[in-house]
Amino acid sequence: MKLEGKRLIWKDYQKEIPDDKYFYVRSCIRQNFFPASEHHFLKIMREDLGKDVYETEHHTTCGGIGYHCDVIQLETIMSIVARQFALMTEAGYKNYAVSCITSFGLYTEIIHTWQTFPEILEKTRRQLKEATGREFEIPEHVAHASDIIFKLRHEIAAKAKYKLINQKTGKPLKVVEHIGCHYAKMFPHKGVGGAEYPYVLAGMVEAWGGEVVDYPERRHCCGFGFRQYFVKSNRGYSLSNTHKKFESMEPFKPDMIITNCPGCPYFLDRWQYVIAESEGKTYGENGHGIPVFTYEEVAGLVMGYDPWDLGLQVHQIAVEPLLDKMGIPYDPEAKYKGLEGKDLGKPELPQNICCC
Amino acid sequence: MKDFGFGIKKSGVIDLDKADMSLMREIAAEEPSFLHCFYCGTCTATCSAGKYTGFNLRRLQLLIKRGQLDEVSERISECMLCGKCQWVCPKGVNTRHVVMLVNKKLHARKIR
Amino acid sequence: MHERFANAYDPFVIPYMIGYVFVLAYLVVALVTVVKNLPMSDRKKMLRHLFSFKLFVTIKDIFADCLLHVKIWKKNKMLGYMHSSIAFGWFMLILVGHIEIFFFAPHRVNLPWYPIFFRYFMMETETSVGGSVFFFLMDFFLLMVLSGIALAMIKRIRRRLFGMKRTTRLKWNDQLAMYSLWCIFPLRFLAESFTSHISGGGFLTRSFGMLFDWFNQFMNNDALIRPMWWAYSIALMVFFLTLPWSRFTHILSEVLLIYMRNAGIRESSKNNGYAGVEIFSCSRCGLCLDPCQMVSSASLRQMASVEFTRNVRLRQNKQAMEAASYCLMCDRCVQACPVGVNSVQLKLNLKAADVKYTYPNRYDYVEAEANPMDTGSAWADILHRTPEAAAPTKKVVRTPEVVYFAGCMSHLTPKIEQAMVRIFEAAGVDFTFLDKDGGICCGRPLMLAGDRTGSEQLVAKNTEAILATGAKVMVCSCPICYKIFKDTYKLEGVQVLHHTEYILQLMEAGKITVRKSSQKGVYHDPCELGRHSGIYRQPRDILYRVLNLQQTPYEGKDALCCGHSMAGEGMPYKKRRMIARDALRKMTENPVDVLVTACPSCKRSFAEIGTEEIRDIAEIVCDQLVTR
Amino acid sequence: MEDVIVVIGGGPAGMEAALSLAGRGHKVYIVEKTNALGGHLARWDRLFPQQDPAQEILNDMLAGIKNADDKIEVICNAQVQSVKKRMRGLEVMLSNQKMILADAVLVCCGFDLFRAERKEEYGYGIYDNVLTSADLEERFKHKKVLCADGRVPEKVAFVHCVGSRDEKVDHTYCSKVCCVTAVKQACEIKELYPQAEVFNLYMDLRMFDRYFEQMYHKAQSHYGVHFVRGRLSEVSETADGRLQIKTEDTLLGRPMKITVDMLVLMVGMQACAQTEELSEKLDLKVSASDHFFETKDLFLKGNYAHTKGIFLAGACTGPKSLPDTLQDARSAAESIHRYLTA
Repeated sequence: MKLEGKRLIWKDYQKEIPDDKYFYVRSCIRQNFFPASEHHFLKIMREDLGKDVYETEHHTTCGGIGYHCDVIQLETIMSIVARQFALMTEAGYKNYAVSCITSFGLYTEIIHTWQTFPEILEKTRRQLKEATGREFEIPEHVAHASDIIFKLRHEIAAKAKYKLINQKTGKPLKVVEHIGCHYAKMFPHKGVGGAEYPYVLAGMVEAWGGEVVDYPERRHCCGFGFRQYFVKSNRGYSLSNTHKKFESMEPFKPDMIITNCPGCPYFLDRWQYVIAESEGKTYGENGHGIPVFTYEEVAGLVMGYDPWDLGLQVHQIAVEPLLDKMGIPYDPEAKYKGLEGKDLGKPELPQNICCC
Repeated sequence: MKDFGFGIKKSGVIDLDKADMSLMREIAAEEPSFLHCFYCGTCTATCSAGKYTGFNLRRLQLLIKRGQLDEVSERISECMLCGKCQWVCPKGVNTRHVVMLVNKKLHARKIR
Repeated sequence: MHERFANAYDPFVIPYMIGYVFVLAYLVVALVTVVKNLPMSDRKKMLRHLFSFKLFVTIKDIFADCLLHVKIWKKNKMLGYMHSSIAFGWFMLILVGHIEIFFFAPHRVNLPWYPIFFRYFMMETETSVGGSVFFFLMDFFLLMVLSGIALAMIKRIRRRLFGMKRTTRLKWNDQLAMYSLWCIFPLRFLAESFTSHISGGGFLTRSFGMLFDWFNQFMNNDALIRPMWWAYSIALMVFFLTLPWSRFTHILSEVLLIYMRNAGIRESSKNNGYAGVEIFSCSRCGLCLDPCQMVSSASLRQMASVEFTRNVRLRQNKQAMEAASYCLMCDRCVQACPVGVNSVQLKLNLKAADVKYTYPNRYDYVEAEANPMDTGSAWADILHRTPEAAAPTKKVVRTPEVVYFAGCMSHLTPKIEQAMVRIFEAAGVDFTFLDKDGGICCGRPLMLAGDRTGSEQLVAKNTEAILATGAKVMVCSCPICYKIFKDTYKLEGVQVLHHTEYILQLMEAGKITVRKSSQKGVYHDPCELGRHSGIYRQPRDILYRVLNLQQTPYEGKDALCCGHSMAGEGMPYKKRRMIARDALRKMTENPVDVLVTACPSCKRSFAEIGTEEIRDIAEIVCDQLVTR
Repeated sequence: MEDVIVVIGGGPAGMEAALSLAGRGHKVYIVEKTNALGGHLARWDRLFPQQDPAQEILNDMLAGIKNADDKIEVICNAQVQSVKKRMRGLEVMLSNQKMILADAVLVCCGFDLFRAERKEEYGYGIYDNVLTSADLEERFKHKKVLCADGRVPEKVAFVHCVGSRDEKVDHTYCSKVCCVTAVKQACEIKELYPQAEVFNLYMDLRMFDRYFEQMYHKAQSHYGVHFVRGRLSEVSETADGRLQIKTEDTLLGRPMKITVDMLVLMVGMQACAQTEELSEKLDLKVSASDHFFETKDLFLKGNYAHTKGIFLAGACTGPKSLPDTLQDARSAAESIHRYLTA
């Protein structure tokens, strides 16, 4: 592997990412799956890095799930997106930060469509005006939240308490990065590093001391795939996709996975459990799985936030082995304690995969 | 093991690293013209059996070369050995011999 | 005549006796093995033959074939003389030798070595008439054998004198046996000559003995006598000991073969005891080499039948299988074999034994009960059948006189099919074209490849379809199909005809008339139609009426193979082509306008080679039809 | 008075045309931008279809040029600065300030190899064991083709049509020589390492010229090269430094993956980097579809540029094999001779 080769390619896929003044939109599903991720993005941005990130409770879904499940028309979705942008315009922002890569992909696609076909843009403006009375401007910059963390990765590294380094061996942790299909595969130039050798997460890993694993099925979908997951009879395809990825990364013995997308960490995390329970196969060390994180969680860990405050107890795959490697202290007793020490109850333990 | 009502599906991908190439080698050793095929499909088009069933000698020969023997063993018995394919083959492949060898060797491996 | 030694024994008889006992034991074991590998019915036939009058015929046959080699005489006189002088001469030496014992030393009849070394143990003290007759006879036959052996030696160098382009190459075991055989008689001659001043001798041994006497005066008397007898005995032993692994087993097994054949035993579908005798009866004379086109046209000498039988015998299964899969089964070698070894059947059986798989309901994808009358083609009907059409409401509209089965190969030569359809129409025959839109295979190709159960399943499918037509006559265009329809199918009430036979019938019945063209043509007999089915006359009778038919040296049983039979699945295409090219060249040595054949495979085979016009007999007839 | 011709480019086409023109009594200047004659030929080991050593062919041509040194002047490390029309002929100014008054100019600037890095998914320049056909040829010269870690490759895959017949890189044309070169190199790998398994991933096998089909046949039957009809989709590195490649076996209609030790990209031809510049200086037309120079027609004026006195030969007017290039050069010489003697 020649890193210079990749750097040459990364050069071709640079995007302009403002480092401040963002209008932030959340993901529909992340708050359920990884409840503390978005919270910590805002916290790190505002409190640790002192950035201006605006958020409003009036924003809605972008419509991406409906779009990818083929249940909502594009025209309708454009109006929804236009309304989001109107909220931004009204709040006086020009930079749009997106928490979800499916949304990010959709925004990119719609803006591209509007730029290519101005009449559609006009139609959308008209429809939004008629429906809501609002007006909007297209954002000057649309950044995925990970783009912003990527941009600020060195600032975070400068403030880091922990590094992606195995404290026992002193060697960098081996990290699988997974950027998700909708981040750059549709519009490679809108993603940091392009689609073939994406750099957005790899840059964070590098900056925080880890080593990226480039494994053969790196480009492959996590297995979410919308229709493949939502319809139960198709769920085997979803599982098979994930299985394929794990089979491919297994020989590299990764310590962790860092992800970019709302769905990916969920499926990479939960399907490890299903594979273990239905096939008896586990991919981590000593019967564990490979812990899966969102980039915000990794940033939070590096910054020294308490793992349980980062919501890591809701992961299916136990994160403790990784915390041990990084030398992050944690209180096992506090794992299933909520706010103010409220008992969340302990989950039932699976048979084939070690979860604590 | 737990049943979730769904499971890992068999991949349609040909994994050449795990493919069983032994049949190909054995046949090529006994019938060298097996390697001459350039997959024009003339054999399939003229095939007496192919009129009634999905028997496709071009495909079967290629499947053997890719080590995918399941479909081969399912279908190879359908050949009537009439020899039309051998006549029309532009590369002079001894198709009848190939079919006989496949039958014999699959039987020897107890696949059929 | 007097005995020289009271004990009638000398140690030099030991080697001979070792060989003698060995060969006897071998004979017993071989006979038991053969009989054990025969079905009970054949064993009974063997026993019954022993007490039938036909035994005399058998004895005559054995005498003619094994001793006089009459068949080889017919082929070439030199070769015939060579074989019969050795075989018959040796036989007579043994016979006369035994008579001599009866005459002069009847009390020694029970000593097996006595007739062999007679001249050493017995001496003639005074000349008697009986003695000189025997001396003469023994010397005469010895000379006969010696001349044969001299010829055999010459044959190794100049085989063309014997009408052979090729002869067998010998392996070490055959060489050892052959050289020991060659040594036996010269050594006997020397031994008897050296002993002749004591024991007496005939015109040959005594004359040479006298020469030796003169020479002997310079050195110690008689020093060479016993060594010569030793050498003679050792040569016999070596020959006997190597016999089971050499080609000379044929001396013994051919006798058994003739006996068994005359007892009514034939090749069966399995290589059993009879096949074993056949294989051991191959004398490796090499007469099958020249007719074999694999050898003559395609440099595939190792595939010849003579090598095949040898490989079977030495249990070299891989080589034997390869030869079987190369052989085109044209039958030319079988025709040439003086012993009558049916090597083609042996190969077929070997192939069949190698097919160990069977598939139940293998061809059920073909539905055979369709009504061929609806569309004029049985199989077309099957293809377009809907569930309603398959219901038992179907009704037979008419029953045709003739069902025409073109065969798979004819689909690749559509001119033959067209010609046949036009001939049917011209003759006003009510016919159905069974495989008009493609049918199923007749089963002969599977059979020739050794897959007998597969073949049977196709036969069953076709039988159903043919019988369903109700026709009383079936005409086929492909001799490959014809052969199996005729031999294997059980088509009761249906007369199976090749189109050569059928066209001739139409002509003779005046249903079609033809005019003769001035075209010069030769006829190529397809193997499956000619040698395999015996149809030689009909095509010629047709061709005399439609063109100027020329003769080639390759008519009838001497016809060549086109190289593309349905056997020989292992033979590379290039080799087939060499055979085809050579055959075509030979047949068109005297230029003609057209080469006519009666097989789609032969037609294609020759047509692929070159510029000569190759046509099927049906096409020629069709062209010359006089339409009313 | 002898006519003067300036040949731009000292590759096979330029050299052969110069020899041909000199043979007809003309004075030729070969302007070569590098420091030596030979072009791509100098980088090659053996030539299809009969494995002739490239060096021998080149040496023969160089010897010819040396013998004709009264007629042929080679100017290396020089490029054409400008070409101006004069009353009679053309005034060619070179980068070394030398000025030549030419009666005709022959452009033989050849081709560039496709930059394999542009197909990012193939991993050239990223994965150690991904080579181009030119890299492999370099290794054949040393009779040693080893993996990056020094191992003898057990499995080698060749990818046809890299940078050819690919709208995504704006090369919609076929480069003509890659198929046969891939077959040649596959056989050479088998000659070097008979135990190696070789896979050729092709879209169509374009074995159009004399002996090509025989080469293909021999590759299949004698060398046992596996031919897979399908284009490479992506390459990635496995844990042990090998390469996992993905394609579809389109003849089976099934995706396929293979792990190989070495991947060879059959890079196609593209118009050389100087095309644009030369087209401006010499007023040449460039084809919008393939970016090579356009000739007056494809038949009788196949070596004529649209500008009077300027001629074209070799791969600068589209991909050509070496024999075709040499023929084209001789034909250009004939065209120039006719033009000058008319």
